[in-house]
This record gives sequence, structure tokens and C-alpha cells, in this order.
Amino acid sequence: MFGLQKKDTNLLLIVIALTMLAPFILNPFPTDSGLAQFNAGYPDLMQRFVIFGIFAIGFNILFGLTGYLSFGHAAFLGVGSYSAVWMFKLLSMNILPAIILSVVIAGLFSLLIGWISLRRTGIYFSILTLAFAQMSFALAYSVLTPITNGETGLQITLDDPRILGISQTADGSIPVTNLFGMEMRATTDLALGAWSFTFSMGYYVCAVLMILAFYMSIRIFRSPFGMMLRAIKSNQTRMNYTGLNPKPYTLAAFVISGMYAGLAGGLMASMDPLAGAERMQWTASGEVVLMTILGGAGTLIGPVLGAGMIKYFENIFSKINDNVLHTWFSFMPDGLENLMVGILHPFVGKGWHLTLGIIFMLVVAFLPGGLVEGGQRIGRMFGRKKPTDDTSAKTEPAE
Amino acid sequence: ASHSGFTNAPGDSTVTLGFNVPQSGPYADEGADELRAYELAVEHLNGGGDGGMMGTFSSKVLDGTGILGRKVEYVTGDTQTKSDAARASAKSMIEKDGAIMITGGSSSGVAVAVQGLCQEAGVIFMAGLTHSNDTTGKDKKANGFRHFFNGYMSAAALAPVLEGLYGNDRKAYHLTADYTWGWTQQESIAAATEALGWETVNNVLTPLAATDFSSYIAPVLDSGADVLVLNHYGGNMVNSLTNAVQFGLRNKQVNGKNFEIVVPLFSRLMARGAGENIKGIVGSTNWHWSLQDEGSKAFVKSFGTKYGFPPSQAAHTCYVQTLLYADAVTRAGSFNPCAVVEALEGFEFDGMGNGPTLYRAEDHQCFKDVLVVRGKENPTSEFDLLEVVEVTPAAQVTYSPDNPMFAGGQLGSCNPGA
Amino acid sequence: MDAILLQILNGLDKGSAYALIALGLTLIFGTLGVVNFAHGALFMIGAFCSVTLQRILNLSFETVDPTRTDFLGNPAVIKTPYVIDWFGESTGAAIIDWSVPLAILFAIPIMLVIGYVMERGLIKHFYKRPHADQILVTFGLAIVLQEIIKAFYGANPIQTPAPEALSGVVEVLPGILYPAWRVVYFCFSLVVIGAVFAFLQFTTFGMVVRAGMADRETVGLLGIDIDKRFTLMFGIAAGVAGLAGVMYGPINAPNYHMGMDFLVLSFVVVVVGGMGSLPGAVAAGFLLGILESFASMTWVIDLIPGINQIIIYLVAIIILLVRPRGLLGRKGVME
Amino acid sequence: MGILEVKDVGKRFGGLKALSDVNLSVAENTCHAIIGPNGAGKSTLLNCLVGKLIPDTGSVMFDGQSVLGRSPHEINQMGISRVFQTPEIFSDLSVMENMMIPLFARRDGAYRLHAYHSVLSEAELVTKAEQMLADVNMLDKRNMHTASMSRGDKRRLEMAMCLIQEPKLLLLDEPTAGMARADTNNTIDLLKQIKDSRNITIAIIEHDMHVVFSLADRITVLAQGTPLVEDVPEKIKGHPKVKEAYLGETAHA
Amino acid sequence: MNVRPDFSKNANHAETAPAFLSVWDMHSYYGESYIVQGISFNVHEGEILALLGRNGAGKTTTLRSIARLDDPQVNKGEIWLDHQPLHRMKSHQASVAGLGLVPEDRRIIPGLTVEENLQLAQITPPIGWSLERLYDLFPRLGERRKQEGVTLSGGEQQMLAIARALARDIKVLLLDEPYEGLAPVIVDEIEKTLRLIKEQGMTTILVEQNAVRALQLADRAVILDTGSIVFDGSAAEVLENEGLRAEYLAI
Ligand SMILES: Nc1ncnc2c1ncn2[C@@H]1O[C@H](COP(=O)(O)OP(=O)(O)OP(=O)(O)O)[C@@H](O)[C@H]1O
Ligand SMILES: Nc1ncnc2c1ncn2[C@@H]1O[C@H](COP(=O)(O)OP(=O)(O)OP(=O)(O)O)[C@@H](O)[C@H]1O
Ligand SMILES: CC(C)C[C@H](N)C(=O)O
Ligand SMILES: [Mg+2]
Ligand SMILES: [Mg+2]
Repeated sequence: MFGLQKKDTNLLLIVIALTMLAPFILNPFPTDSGLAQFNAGYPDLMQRFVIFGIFAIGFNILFGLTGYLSFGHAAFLGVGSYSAVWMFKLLSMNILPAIILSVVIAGLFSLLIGWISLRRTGIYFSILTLAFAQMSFALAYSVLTPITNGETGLQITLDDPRILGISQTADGSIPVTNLFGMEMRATTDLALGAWSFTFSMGYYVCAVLMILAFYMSIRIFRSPFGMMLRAIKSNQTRMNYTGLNPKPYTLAAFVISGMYAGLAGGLMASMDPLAGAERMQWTASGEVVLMTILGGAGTLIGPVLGAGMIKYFENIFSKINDNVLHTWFSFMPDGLENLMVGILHPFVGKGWHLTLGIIFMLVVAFLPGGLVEGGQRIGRMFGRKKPTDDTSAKTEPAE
Repeated sequence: ASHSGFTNAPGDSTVTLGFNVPQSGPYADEGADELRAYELAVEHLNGGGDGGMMGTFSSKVLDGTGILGRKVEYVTGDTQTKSDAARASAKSMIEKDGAIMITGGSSSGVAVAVQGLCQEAGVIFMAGLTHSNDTTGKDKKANGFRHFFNGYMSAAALAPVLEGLYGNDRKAYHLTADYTWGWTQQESIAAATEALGWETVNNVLTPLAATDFSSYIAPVLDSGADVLVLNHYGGNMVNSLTNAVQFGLRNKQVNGKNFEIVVPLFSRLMARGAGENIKGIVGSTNWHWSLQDEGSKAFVKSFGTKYGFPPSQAAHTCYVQTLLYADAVTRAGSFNPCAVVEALEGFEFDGMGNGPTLYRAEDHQCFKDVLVVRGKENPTSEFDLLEVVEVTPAAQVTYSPDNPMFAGGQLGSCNPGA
Repeated sequence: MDAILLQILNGLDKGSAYALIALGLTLIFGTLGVVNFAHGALFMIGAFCSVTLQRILNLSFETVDPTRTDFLGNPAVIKTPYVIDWFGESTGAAIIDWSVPLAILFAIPIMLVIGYVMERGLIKHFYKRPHADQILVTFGLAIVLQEIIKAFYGANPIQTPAPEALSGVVEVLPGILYPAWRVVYFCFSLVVIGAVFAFLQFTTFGMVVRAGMADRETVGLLGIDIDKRFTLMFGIAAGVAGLAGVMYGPINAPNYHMGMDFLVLSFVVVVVGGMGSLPGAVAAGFLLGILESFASMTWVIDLIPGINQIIIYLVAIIILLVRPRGLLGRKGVME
Repeated sequence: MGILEVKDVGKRFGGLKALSDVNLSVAENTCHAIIGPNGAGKSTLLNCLVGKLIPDTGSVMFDGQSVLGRSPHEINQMGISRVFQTPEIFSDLSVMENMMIPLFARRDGAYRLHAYHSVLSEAELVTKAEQMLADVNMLDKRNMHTASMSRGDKRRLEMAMCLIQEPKLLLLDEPTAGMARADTNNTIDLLKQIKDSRNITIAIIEHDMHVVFSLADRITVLAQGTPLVEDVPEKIKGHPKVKEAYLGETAHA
Repeated sequence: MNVRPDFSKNANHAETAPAFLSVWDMHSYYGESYIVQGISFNVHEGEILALLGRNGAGKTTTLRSIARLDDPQVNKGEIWLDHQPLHRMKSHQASVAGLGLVPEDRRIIPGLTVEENLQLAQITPPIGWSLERLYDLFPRLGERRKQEGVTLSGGEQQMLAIARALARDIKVLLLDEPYEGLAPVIVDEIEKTLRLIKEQGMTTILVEQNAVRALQLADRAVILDTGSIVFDGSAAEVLENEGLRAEYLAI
């Protein structure tokens, strides 16, 4: 189906099912239970899951296949966001032109940076991309303030022209991002007994785009082009002596992944029309690297899992404060309750970084193939064939 | 619950507030203090503890039964002092936890970004620490309120003191954090000091991420300036001040005068970071625990008893914002943001620490007394780092809503959301 | 003219921090080939060795002074450091005053142990793993170390002042005053750099480790216990990072985040210097330090706005495009 | 005029003269062997032909065009394929994928963005690859990961990868080193058959005299960077200079 | 502790001379692939043993197992060298105990010159031949001593690999296809050297595809097939046994 092998079709169908049903899957706990803290099925986070999923899928096309480790991909995401917000300011609040512009501009920007950076390999390449991204960040933060609004971030205001739309709504508010009138902010709630599920327009727009992005990435992985990219990672010498010039292939991969990043950036701005410079900083580039490795570089689904995991921690774990802990353990005698809260305290809430750090270490130490390998092991434990298999390419360093 | 006409209308028993503070990153200590204050405020609102400022507050509608009879619950989030992250965190509080009011933060960039979000989402934003003119200037929003002072007010309060201490004939060199707060504060201070007759020799923007300012300090020595104004805060301030002292600026004589350093915006937590270097340096602050009015004393006692050390200005602002919100809701008799906005606009109150205070309707800026402080030469304790040189009355720092430094934005209309 | 001299000094000074950090990083990254994102954390821990020693020296017993009150109106508690009690007012105060230089002695064993534990406990298992895995695990470690320090010392910078005697300014050149501690830091970095070079130059250690990196298996076949040497190398690197941190305290008050602030920059310095080259790392450190200082001069910024914030990256790009392996890089290391 | 014409080629490494005044002409559809002591410059010469090294002096013409100044992939596209002394294969890829890449390269040229095709839809290429694998006795290993193959297998795979490109000129640097006798014999047969059936010119470097004398139509003996003699195999065998410099006493071909 | 195991169970082993190097019931794995499947054989002091077999038979794996490299893992079995239990050692300890391996892909260390490659071998005692003596044996290496090892020609690299093994004072030399890529004259040369050091008491295991050559040099031969020993006996026996040669060596 869809021009894919059976295995890949299954994977795609699973991903479609998971994303479409995400509002249910991510809200497994009844609204009133103590575990409701762990529900992640609210629009903003669901959007983040898929948007960062797109970012990581794109990054993986470059890193997972060619082994070229870019440390500056956040720059493309940022450029995408700025383009989209400018579109909202100047043109209209329809997200379609915004997203198209994001992808195009990010593509052009990555073409330029890739063309220069790909003159070098290995760590030298990584540092070149890092340097470009840090320069973009520093400039966006300071001298480019007229375009980027500096540290505060580029926002839409009541006096933007929006030549194809309206500057303000009748009641004096800023209009809302939409897709031909369907507002991204629109949500519908569904209450089923103790459970409550939220369906968000914005999420489904992102989800559909992520599925498309994922589908394209499968096609790329299974294509001759994808094979060339893996060959580049494996042995550039042999590549040359087989009559192939690695550079255009890596450049194409770089630009494709830059466009994915641009798409993610454009979507982020479409869901929440603000573009901040920090999303171009090296930490943001590092984050997508971590997502990809954590999930399993070079695997199809891994980056999405990694993105989900990191975003989950950032958004859910950071919210568990002592108060919440006390409610959980309130059934215990006071002394024990305080002890439990005391033990967990450093790891949740503002300590979420600590937990994330520990998880990074545990995952690499025990699951060298990332979360995907964890999934495979569980799959094997139940004697089934591994459900989320991927290419035969194993993760290799960015030599 | 979306049929009540506004976002996140609370149920009958509880109401959820969102405390969005920096829990990681360079302002994490301030964030922690803000959180303490919020917890204390919630305790007081729910009828626990000694009631803190509820007893001294001029409005008496709060009775310790929560807000409009609903028990106050809260969620916390981490802004990481980044606009993006702060917005994400606030979004999740609104979307996931059903927070009806967002408060907190420790940076103007964050405040502006979150305020914009709250406006769009239709909830109230009670800003925490934010000192940029823009927050209630060009970036003001109908759903947002600020109980902190701003760059203009600092300048207005500082200028007479500076004149008294350092005279009218000074050449000032500014180092400025390169973002909204730095720019507006620098603009305000420069304007106010120039009005005294000072000359602004130079203004150098420094990256927010900078840690070593030595290469920005060195040129100061050469510039002929005799005052250095550090429009820095947090880690930036600690480091730039330390560097300036290391380079011997304070012992220098220029133009026949002692070289002076001014840090227009002080906080006790930062003063602790800067250690010895802070001694004798003048700046302004929103509030200080040594104030002797009833409200301040009640708050310091309540906070100090619970946590063992006095509250910072961050804690003070956040505590007050929470009570003010609760009070406004109670007076309005509704959680509807538009009703709350109405109740807060033009609200005058007292007993919250800085004397009689006004929440101005035109821009949602509050006007109250501003403290001019100086690093204490002989601290008696680890908390006793600043001495209050002058309490500048509110009237002296009040400006008209169309002041050019605040021009540009529109308040818009209140947005109750869904 | 004075301004230029001053900026050169400044650059050398900034450069000595970069060079020291990059030197340690090169030992791990350029020589052992491990992408160590925890290197910044080692630097930070070094700085917190000073803080800790200062805290230890300031350990006090408490007496209640009924004549004074604290902020809540209760009788005030007066703290007297034990050191002062034991050694008397003046000696005790001097010891406390000199806590940063003293911390060098304190930090060396601590850093060696940390380096040892880190290598044996963690890094050892990652020599053969892809760089990507190394990034993930060391980044995780860096976060953990950083959070632990934050849990103990809070998030705000903690002052670790230089000894009174070294905290003034000195006249380095006629008419040029420069903070004494920064001069000390510069000299200190030269000594450390010299010591590391001497060790690697005058022993076969460097060659063996390089060989071990290129081909552990074969080196083992030649009877060399490479693990031991890797551990030692790691310990030295951790030590260098730590020393850089200890002495840095008086320049910028240590905070839990200082390592991350330096991390990316130090990778840039190492790579610009050229992978696997110690002299390269040191040279690049000083070069970038000086350029950064110059770029923040007023007239330069006026000429090219924003240059001060991008200069390092811009220069890095130019150098890497002109010289494929950075200043002095060796062929085949992480290419 | 041969398909490959090497004129006056010289190459130095620092102070070392690795090649000097090398002249060589390989006629189309023949097998030309290059032998000589270790370090004589054989591999260096080969490197000059494929663009890995650029000679300091002289010219290299292939099929009427100069190869000098072209990058390796361009030279390969001209029709020269090379097997390395230590196997260069794609070690993260399966045997079959290793075979597919040269096929794509041959069909599509140096660059073609087939990002949306499926590899498997290329049934025709797959058949071709399988055919070739069968020829080198490796069909049963088609899905194997090449990293875990024994070295003999790697060599055969590399050779198959080069052959499947149907080059006009095949350069072999010690193709049978480390191969078991049986496989060596198979390889000899394979190369013979290829030369006859596919119109291929072969230049081979080899220390195994059995291979050299079974395959070569002409032999050049290189010593210290210069050709010592060039002749037909029968003449070389008995050549005293060659015996002394290279074959030694016990050489049995 | 250093008690020698009882090898009398080894039926193939008729010799009476005490074994110098003994391999007993060795099983080696690469990850999950089971390669060497329980082999046992002895080598006597001062003899040359030819270890033969087809490609992939497990010869290299056997040598690497004996040299105690990390890969393959020896999951079961014992290896004794001159009363020392090699199976309890790591490769560097085995090297100190007197083992020298010339690996099949030569493994010249990149980034090091020829001389450094040799010096590296002499960092830990016991030290064997002096550099001068090695350069006498392979003058080519002497000429190239300042050149980076990996830029040597294939044959020169092979010489360097052998020289590097001899630079240590070893008791047993394990050679994995040492003639590969060498000109016939050099092969003669090396063969001479092997004879020479054998006379000086060196014990050698020789893996070689050129079986005839190897058998002419060797005293005894062991033939491996798919990880098991199919023959253990005198070299001459193999040369004479047409069937054996055809079946396992294809000659
Ligand atoms: N990059 C280089 N730098 C310096 N010398 C080199 C380099 N490459 C090769 N040489 C030297 O050039 C000479 C010729 O080497 P080449 O590899 O061509 O020999 P060869 O004839 O292929 O020998 P073999 O049969 O042993 O493979 C050798 O002495 C070698 O050491
Ligand atoms: N690293 C490895 N991982 C997995 N399997 C391996 C590995 N190396 C070798 N093998 C397998 O082990 C088997 C034995 O290999 P080995 O290299 O020992 O054979 P050999 O007898 O030395 O062959 P050759 O004559 O080709 O060198 C082969 O089937 C090979 O595929
Ligand atoms: C925390 C505040 C008082 C100052 C802060 N830097 C701001 O942006 O406003
Ligand atoms: Mg050769
Ligand atoms: Mg072998």
C-alpha cells in the first residue's frame, strides 16, 4: 500500500492510528484522579509532540542516514518561525502561505549553510553548522531586532497591516491563526464518564502534516537516494570510486532536513504566533540531536519517540510540585508521606532536568539503539515480531 | 465548562491559578522565592497561617475562604527565563490545568510574551518581576497587570538622589543588557540624568549571555566618563559589577571626581551574589523587607516565620499580585476576566507595603512609592545588604499614559476567551 | 593606544581561560576521541571546589547575642568560623582570605578522583560506541552534575573573592593598570599548560595514548595496558578543567550554569585549533580570546554592529574553510 | 594506440621518488599485469590512474581523454573501476545493497535524486545484481551484513561491485591476496570469462604468480618506480633481472 | 594455581613431548555467532604449527582468541602458555606473558611513523629485538623509518607488522597470513627468518592460504573446517594425503 513494503505500511498505519487517536491515548487517566497530572492530551503539548516529531524526522534524514551531525538545525526552525510570523503580520492569518514561506525560506537558508559547511566532514562539519546557527541566533537576538524583535520574540500586534486579512477583529482583538477560516485554536471537548478528551483543530493540522512528513521520510529511507546516503555514511572512498559524488547527495539531505525544520518552525508559529530567538540557540539544536539519538538515530520512528519523551518531561514532569506529591501520597501516614515526598522531590518539578539527565544516561547505557531498541526488546519478550522495525542501518558515529 | 462565556470558568469547589516562574536557568533563585510567596498567598487565601497582608490590605473582602468560596489550588511551571518556554508552560497551564490566572516570571521578555498569550487565550496575567517600560508601554495588554515599577520610575526616583550625591556635572557611560528591559531602562536613565545636566558619553549593548564583561569595562577607562551605569540584572549585573570593581574603577579619579558606579535596578538576591562589590552603590528597588509599614512588617513576619529568611522583592510582588487578583475577583463577584479587569482598572488600595497604590486604568501599570537603596557598608546579617536611602513618593514617579517612552501599543479590549 | 594594550591583556586573559578549558577538552576529545559534553561541568565543579573550601573554612559555631536582633526581632545569632577560633583572629582570617589559592590543593585530588570515577564508571564503556551515544551520555551526566550542584548551592552566583593582597590592580606596563588576579590567572594558565605539555612531550605517554585511540586492540597486543593510560589521561584532563575552574572564581562568581556557558565555546576552540593538537587548542584559545576582546571595543562595534557577539563563530568559520583541519589538526581525527 | 596510455609519469613523496618516467600502454581487451617488488610503486601508479593521486609529471590518457585533473568519481564514470588492496566496501550495508549502489551509479550518473522511488521497484537491477552474485558464488550471502564477513568474502564482493559496473578498464590491486586456493582459481576463471565475454580491459597487480601467469597477456615489471621490463609472460618468467629483483629462486608459477 | 590441565583425553594428541602452548576445548563467539566450536590442540616448544583451512573456517578467530582480544569472546575453554593460564588474561597481559600476534590486516597504527610503531612495541617489557636488528632484517623499514606507517606500500606494511611482533621478547609467534601481499623474494626472506628464529627457540603458529608453502615450512599442521578441527598431525602427512588436501584445502 502507498508504494511501501508491508512492514513499512504497517508502521505507517500504526503511526496514523496513534496520532489520530492521540487525544485519547494521551489522556488515559480520569480527570479527577491523582494521576491526571500525567495526562498529556491537551492541545499545546500534543502539537508540540508532532511538531518536534517533524523536526526530528527531518534531522534524522540527515544525521541518521548520512551520519553528518549538524549542530545548527535549530537555525532553520527559527527562520521558519520568523517567516511565518511575518506572513501573519503582513499577509493574513491563514497558515497556508505562512507554512509555505517557512519551508521555502528554511530551504534556501539551509542550501546556503549546507553548501558551505559540507566542504568539511566529521566534527569540522558539526562546528561549522554550530557556528552558523550561533551567529544567526546572536544576530536575531541583537542587531536584527527590527526583523526579529530581539529577546522578546516577534509577535503579532493590533497594528499589523495584514493586507489580505484584517488588522483587528470587530471587538478589538488580534485575529486568530486559521486555515481558510478553521481556527487553529478551536477545540472540542468530549467528556466520557470521568474522562475528558480535547480535540484541537491545530493539533489535527499538525498531525496530518506529520504523517505526510513521516510518509515522505519512509519513502526517502527506502529509496535509492536513501541508500546512497547510507552508503556515504558507510564509506565515502568507495562511493567516489563507484562514480558517485557524495556532495550533492549530502547537500540534498541537508536541505531536505532543513525544510523539515522550517516546516516545524512554521507550524510552531501557526499554533502560537510568536517566534523567539532562543529557538535558534545551540541548546535547541542540541535538543533535536538528543531527541534523535534518544529515540534511535537512523530508525524511522525513533526520532518521533525521542521528541515525545523529551517534550513529555519538559511539560509534565516540570509541573509536579510538592503539592501534587502530597496529594498522591496523602493516603499514607504523615511521616511516610513526607518521606516519599522528600525522596521524589529532587526529581520532579524544578528537578525535571535531573530526571531527564538520568534517563539519558540509562537509555544510552542499556539501550544502545535508543528507545526503538527498548521497543524491540519488549516486542521480542512477547514473542512477536518487532513491531517498529526500521532500516537495517545501525546507528553509527558522525565520522 | 466552556459555556460560561470565558476561558476556564472554575467549578463550584476549586479554582486553579498558574504560577509560572523560572525554576531553572540563571533566575532560578528568584523563581524559588516567588514560588514561596505564592504558596504563602494561597495558604492565606485558603484561611491558613496568620493571614499575612490580608489583615493590612485596605480592601477587606477577602475572608480566608478561598476566592468566591472556592478553594484555591495552583499549578507551577518553569519559564526557564525564555520567552518560548514560558509561553509553552503558560499554555499548558491554561489548556491542561484550567488555570484562570497566570502570574510570575522574572524577565520582561518573558512577561511580554506571556502577557500576549494570556490576552489571546482570555485569562488574566498578573505580571511578576518585569521592569521594562514596554510591559505596560508599547506591549501592554488589556488582560495584563503589573504591580512592579519600571525603568522610567526608577529613573525618576534615582535622578534626584544621584544629583544630590554626585552633582550635575557628570559624564555617564552605560552598559546595557541587549533586550527590551535594558533598552527601556537605559533610555529612561539617560533621559533623567541628562535632564540633570549629565552627559551620556556612550551606551554599549552587551549580549544577555555574556559572562565576562572585562572587554566592555576596559574601554570605560579611556572614555573620559566618570560614572558607569550598569543596566544589567541577575548574573549580568553580578559579573559586570565585579569586573568593574576589579578593574579598579571605584578607586579612580576622573575629571577631578571620584568615579562612581550606578546600578539602577537592585535586588537583594543579586546583591548577595555581588558580595562586597555592592557596598556603597546606589540603585532602586521595588520593595525591601526592612520597610516599617504595617503591611511590610506583616508580610516579613509571615514569610520569615514560615521560611526562616526575609522575602525578596520578587516574593513581595508575587504575593501581592495574588491577593490583588483574589480581591478583584471577589469585588467583581465573578471570575470573568473582563469583570476582573474592570475591578482592577483604577483600583486604589493601601496596606501592601509601598503606601497608597493605584492600578491605572489606561495602561494597567501600578503607581506606588519607589525605594532608592544603597549597598550597605556594614551589614549586620546576611540579609541586611541594602539600606533604604530614600522612599520616593508615587507622585514623583508618575507619568502620563501618553509619555513617549510608553507610546506605541494599544491596550485593546479585555478578552474573556471562549 | 592604552585601550589597545588593555584589550590585548584582556584577550590574553580571556584566552587563558579558553585555552585551559580547551586543553583539557582536547585531551579527552581530541586525543581520547570521546565527545565529552560533561567537560564544562568539570570546569564548574572545579570552581565549586573553591566555593566548598570557602564554606568549609567558614564553618562556624553559633552564639546568641542578646543585644542584637535579627530581621524578625528575635535575638541575633552570631557566627564565628572555627578557623578563626582555632588559629586566632589574624591567621584564621588570612586562611579564609586565601581560600581560593588554597583550593588548588583541595581541588587536585578531588578532580583526579572525579576524573577517575567518571572514566572507570562511565566513559570506559563508551570508547567504542558511536559519538552520538557519547554525546547523549555525557550530556546527561553534565545535567546531573549541574543539578546536583544547584541543589546544594542554589542557582545564584556565589562570590569567591581573591585574597586581599591579589585583588587590587597592578601596573603591568607603565601607565597600564590591570586587575592583579587576572594577571595571576594568566600566569597560572601558562604554568598548567607548560606542565601538561612537558608531561606529554618528554614521555611516551602522549604517543601511546594517541596510538591507543587509533587502534586500541593493536596497542593491547603490544603489551600495553591502554585502559590504565586512558584513565590517567582522563584524570589529567579533569584536573586541568578543575584547576581552570578553581582559579576562575574570583574573575566571575561561580554558578551552576557556568560550565554550559563555556561548553560550546570550548568545542569551537578545540576544533578551530585542530583535532588532536594540544598546541592548536592553546593557540586557538588565545587567538579567539584576543579577537573577542577587540571586537567588543566601542569603535569596532560602531563600525560593524553586533560583531562582538559573532566574532568567535565568524572567525571559526573562516579558519575552518581556509584550513580544513583547523590551525594544527591531525589528519583522520574525527573527520 | 592502447585504451590506456601512460606517458612519462613521475610522482614524488617528499624526498622519495615513488614513480619516475613510467610509460605504459595497455591495449584494449587485454589483461596487463604489473608486478614488482614491494614498494616499487605499483599501487601508486594505480592511484594516479584513478584520481586518488595526481602525478607530478607526465600524462595519463584513457580512451582518448586525459584523466588528470578529474576527480575519482568522474574517472569512474569514464569507465575505470578499481578494486583496492584492502577491501573498500560499504560495511554498514547488506551485500545486496552493496551491489545496488554501483548499478545506480552506472545507470544514473554521478548524481540523481531518486528520493521517492523504492529501491525494490528496480526489479531489473535486482536481477542483475543477483546474477553477478551468483557469478562470484555469493548469492547465498545476499542479505548478509558485510561487516561480519570474512576477508576473502569481502574481496570477492568488492570485485563483484566493480564488475557489475561493466567498466571498460578494470584495475585490480592484489585481488586474490588472502583468498583460499579454490577461490583464487574461481576468480581466475571469472576474470578470464569476463575478459572474453564482456570486452573488458584488465590491469592487475598481483604477487601470486599463478594468477599473473594464468591471466596476463602482457606483464610490466616495475622496480623502484620505473618499468624494468615489459614483455609477454613467457619471456618474463625466465628473465634474469626479474628473477633477481622479484621472483627469487623458489618462485614457482 | 598454575596447574596444567590433563590433556591425555585429547585423542589427536599422540606426542609425548610436553606442550608449550595448549588450547583445550575452546569455544569462541562473535556476539551470538558461534564460530570456533570447541577445539583443542597443542604446540610444542620450538615448533612451527601450520593452521590451515578455507576462507571463513575460523583460523583468524582462533588466533585472536588465543591472543585474548576482546572480540571474539571465548565463552568456554582453557589456553595455557608455558604454565600460565592465558584464558584468564587480557590481551596486554598475554603479550607480556610472551605472545605475539601479527594480525591479518596488519593493523599499522595511523598517525605514527614506522619507527614509532616499533617503539610502541617496546614500551612495556619484555623487549625483544633491537630496532637496529629489525632494520637489518628489513632494510626497507630502515629507509622509511620517518614515514607514516600507513603510507607504506602493502608489502612494507606487512614487514612492519612482523617486525613489530619481533620487537617484543615473545615465546610464541602467531602469524596470520604473513606472506600476503609480499613479493616472492621477500616471502623467501621471511621464510628464512622464520627458520632462523625457530632455531633460536621460537614457537610459531602460522596461518597461511598458500598451504603448500606453509606445510613445507611447518613441523605439524592443524586443519580447521567450520570451526572444528578436522586434522591434527604432521605437516608431511598433509602433503602426502591427496584426499585431505582436496577436501579441505582445495589443492
Ligand atoms: N603518501 C605517501 N607518503 C610517502 N610515501 C609514500 C606514500 N604512499 C606511498 N609511499 C611510498 O611509495 C613507495 C611505493 O608505494 P606503493 O604502495 O606504490 O608500492 P607497491 O608497489 O604497491 O608495493 P606493494 O606490492 O608492497 O603493495 C613505497 O615505498 C611507499 O612507502
Ligand atoms: N567481527 C565478526 N563478527 C561476526 N562474525 C565474524 C566476524 N569476523 C568473522 N566472522 C565470521 O567468523 C567466521 C570465521 O572467520 P575467520 O576470520 O576466523 O575465518 P578465517 O579462517 O580467518 O578466514 P580467511 O581465510 O578468510 O581469513 C566467518 O564465517 C566470518 O563470517
Ligand atoms: C527581574 C526584573 C526586575 C528585571 C528583569 N531583568 C526584567 O527584564 O525586567
Ligand atoms: Mg601495493
Ligand atoms: Mg583470516
